[in-house]
Amino acid sequence: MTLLSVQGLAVARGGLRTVEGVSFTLDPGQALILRGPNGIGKTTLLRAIAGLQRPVAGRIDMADDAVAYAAHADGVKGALTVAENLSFWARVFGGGGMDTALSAMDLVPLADRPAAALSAGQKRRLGLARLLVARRPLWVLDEPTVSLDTASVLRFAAMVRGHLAGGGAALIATHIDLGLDAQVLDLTAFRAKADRAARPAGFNEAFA
Amino acid sequence: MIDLGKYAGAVLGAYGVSLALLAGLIWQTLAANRCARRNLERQEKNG
Amino acid sequence: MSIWEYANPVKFMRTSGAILPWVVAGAAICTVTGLVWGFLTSDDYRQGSTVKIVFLHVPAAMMAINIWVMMLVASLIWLVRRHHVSALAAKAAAPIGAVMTVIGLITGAVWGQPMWGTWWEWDPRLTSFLILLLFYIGYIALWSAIEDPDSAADLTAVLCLVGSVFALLSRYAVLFWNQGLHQGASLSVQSGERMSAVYRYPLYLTMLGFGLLFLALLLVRTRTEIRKRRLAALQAREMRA
Amino acid sequence: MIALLKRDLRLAVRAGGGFGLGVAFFLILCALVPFGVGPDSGALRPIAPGILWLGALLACLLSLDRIFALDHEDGSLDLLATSPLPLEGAVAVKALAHWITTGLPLIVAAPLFGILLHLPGAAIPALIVSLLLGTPALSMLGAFGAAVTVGLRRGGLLLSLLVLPLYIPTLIFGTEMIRRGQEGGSIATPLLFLAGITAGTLALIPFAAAAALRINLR
Repeated sequence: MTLLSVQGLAVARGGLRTVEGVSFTLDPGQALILRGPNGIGKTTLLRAIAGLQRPVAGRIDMADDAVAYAAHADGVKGALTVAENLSFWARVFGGGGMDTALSAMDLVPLADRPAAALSAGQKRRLGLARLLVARRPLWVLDEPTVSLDTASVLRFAAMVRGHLAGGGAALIATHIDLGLDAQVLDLTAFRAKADRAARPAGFNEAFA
Repeated sequence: MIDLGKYAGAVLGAYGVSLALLAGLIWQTLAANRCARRNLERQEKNG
Repeated sequence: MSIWEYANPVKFMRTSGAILPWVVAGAAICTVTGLVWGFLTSDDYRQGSTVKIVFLHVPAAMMAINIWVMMLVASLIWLVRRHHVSALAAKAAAPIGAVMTVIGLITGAVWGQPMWGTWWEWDPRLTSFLILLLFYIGYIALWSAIEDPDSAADLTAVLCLVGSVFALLSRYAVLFWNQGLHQGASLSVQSGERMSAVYRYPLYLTMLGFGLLFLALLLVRTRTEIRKRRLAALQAREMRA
Repeated sequence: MIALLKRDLRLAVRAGGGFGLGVAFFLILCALVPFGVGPDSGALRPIAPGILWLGALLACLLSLDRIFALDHEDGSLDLLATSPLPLEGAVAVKALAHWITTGLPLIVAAPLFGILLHLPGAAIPALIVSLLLGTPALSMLGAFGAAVTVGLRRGGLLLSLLVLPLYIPTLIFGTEMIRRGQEGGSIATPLLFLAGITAGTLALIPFAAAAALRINLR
């Protein structure tokens, strides 16, 4: 059974294709690391898979409501406490396991702190703990380790490993080595062609 | 010259303002079109 | 050969370029002849020479509404069939509609001044046009505020849809509102049917002229928008190459 | 959905001024009007319905841009869009939260301000009912405007420009209802129109607003 199957995917940013012809599949227990230089379209690709953006071409096959998405912004409300933030998302996603999530990212001592008082790294940990309460099989993570210290990165890697062992899958865009047993997909090879020689005379291509 | 009677000011004013507005619209349309065409031609020649 | 082929920008540019001179000629002939003819007609025994304003007022008011309807149709075509030319045509039409609304309002006010004794009367029709102008302004402002052209087309189309419903609602609300204030204050004497033939034929001619004028302006403006989009696409590609 | 409503209300309370600000603005407006038109009750009474409704409308407008802007900035909106909640439902709930934090306090405060403006006691029920029926539509249309302008720089001004024309029918029927209550006439017709507009708005606008949000998120 495949959790996610991507075929011939092309995405665009600002009206221009960034990557095209991307194909891969993710089975339960698998992780895939996306790499590539800045601006290649990692974020755009992940947003397309999370369903926030429409791909220009290709198809994405997966079950409904399979994705838990985490990006640069953590969706943390400063006026709420750590526990309140987490329990809100737990209720929205219909999940539970607040305690496991808090302890997995070492947030228990901070649980009653208002999130506004957290450091950037602590906020990030809260944002990642949300993945556990979302109870979704497919994690789509965009640079999850930004502003995490070494200990937290190890913790996070352990969390991902646990998720994979439990039959989940993860698609991660990151530049650091998480020590996961994962395939790596370098997007550089899929960079969209900018063919200046093949300039068509018509206007229609202006709307590509 | 036709006699407009006591409403001459109102009638001429209405015509004047309306035709001025229309002329402005037409001028703006043509100017924008000329500008777009010139820019595109320059781009196609150089690029 | 279906009508949707004209939604292809290349085809649109070619076809519009070919018919544009004829439309311009038709618009010029009809508008000028109609307005001059109208200007030379004899005065109405009741309204005096102000009756001549009708040849501007009625066509402009008619086009103000028709252009909004055209924008609604174009927006729907864009939302359903994703033809970019349709979205750009809606964008191109809005300023023309706004100008037509302003002309309708000004001529209406000037006409009303001798009739009602004030420049502005909160007559249901005039008020509805004022509201229509607000919707035009909002629509144009939204187009110019959004950078991504496709998002702009989508959002303005949604706004046009919602706006149409509320413009219509406002129209009836205003009718109710003014009747509630002073009964039977309807001073509108716009309808062309009740007019004698002396005024009717030049009026028809100016109406046709304004319609053709709109078509000509719309074609030119849409062509401008298509060129701008192509230029932006070329520049973006050059930047990346 | 209930979780979202609770969170939004809690945020409004903790952020401070969520409940109070709209009412304070309303109070200032009602207090300034007599300085503009004079303290004479004969001058104030006929315009009281209009002032009260315009005040409610502007107070409502003040906090509109916060419906989605904050959630957009911190990424919550992306997460909500990928959550099992339908986005239409999320829009409706957020509009409801806006109504509870701004519309409801205004309704409670309005009779008091009505007295300030010499609104006769007979018109007070009409005032309350008209606001009760009309303000949900204001919040909902506001949520639509906020959804359309969410990612934009200088979205605030544009938001007012887009939303205020949509408020016209509600404003007309709302004030007409109070005016008829003042004169002792039958308020049934404007009441029905107002209820109809609000019902239609609540039923259909969430879809338009959710569509606008999806466009803005991509």
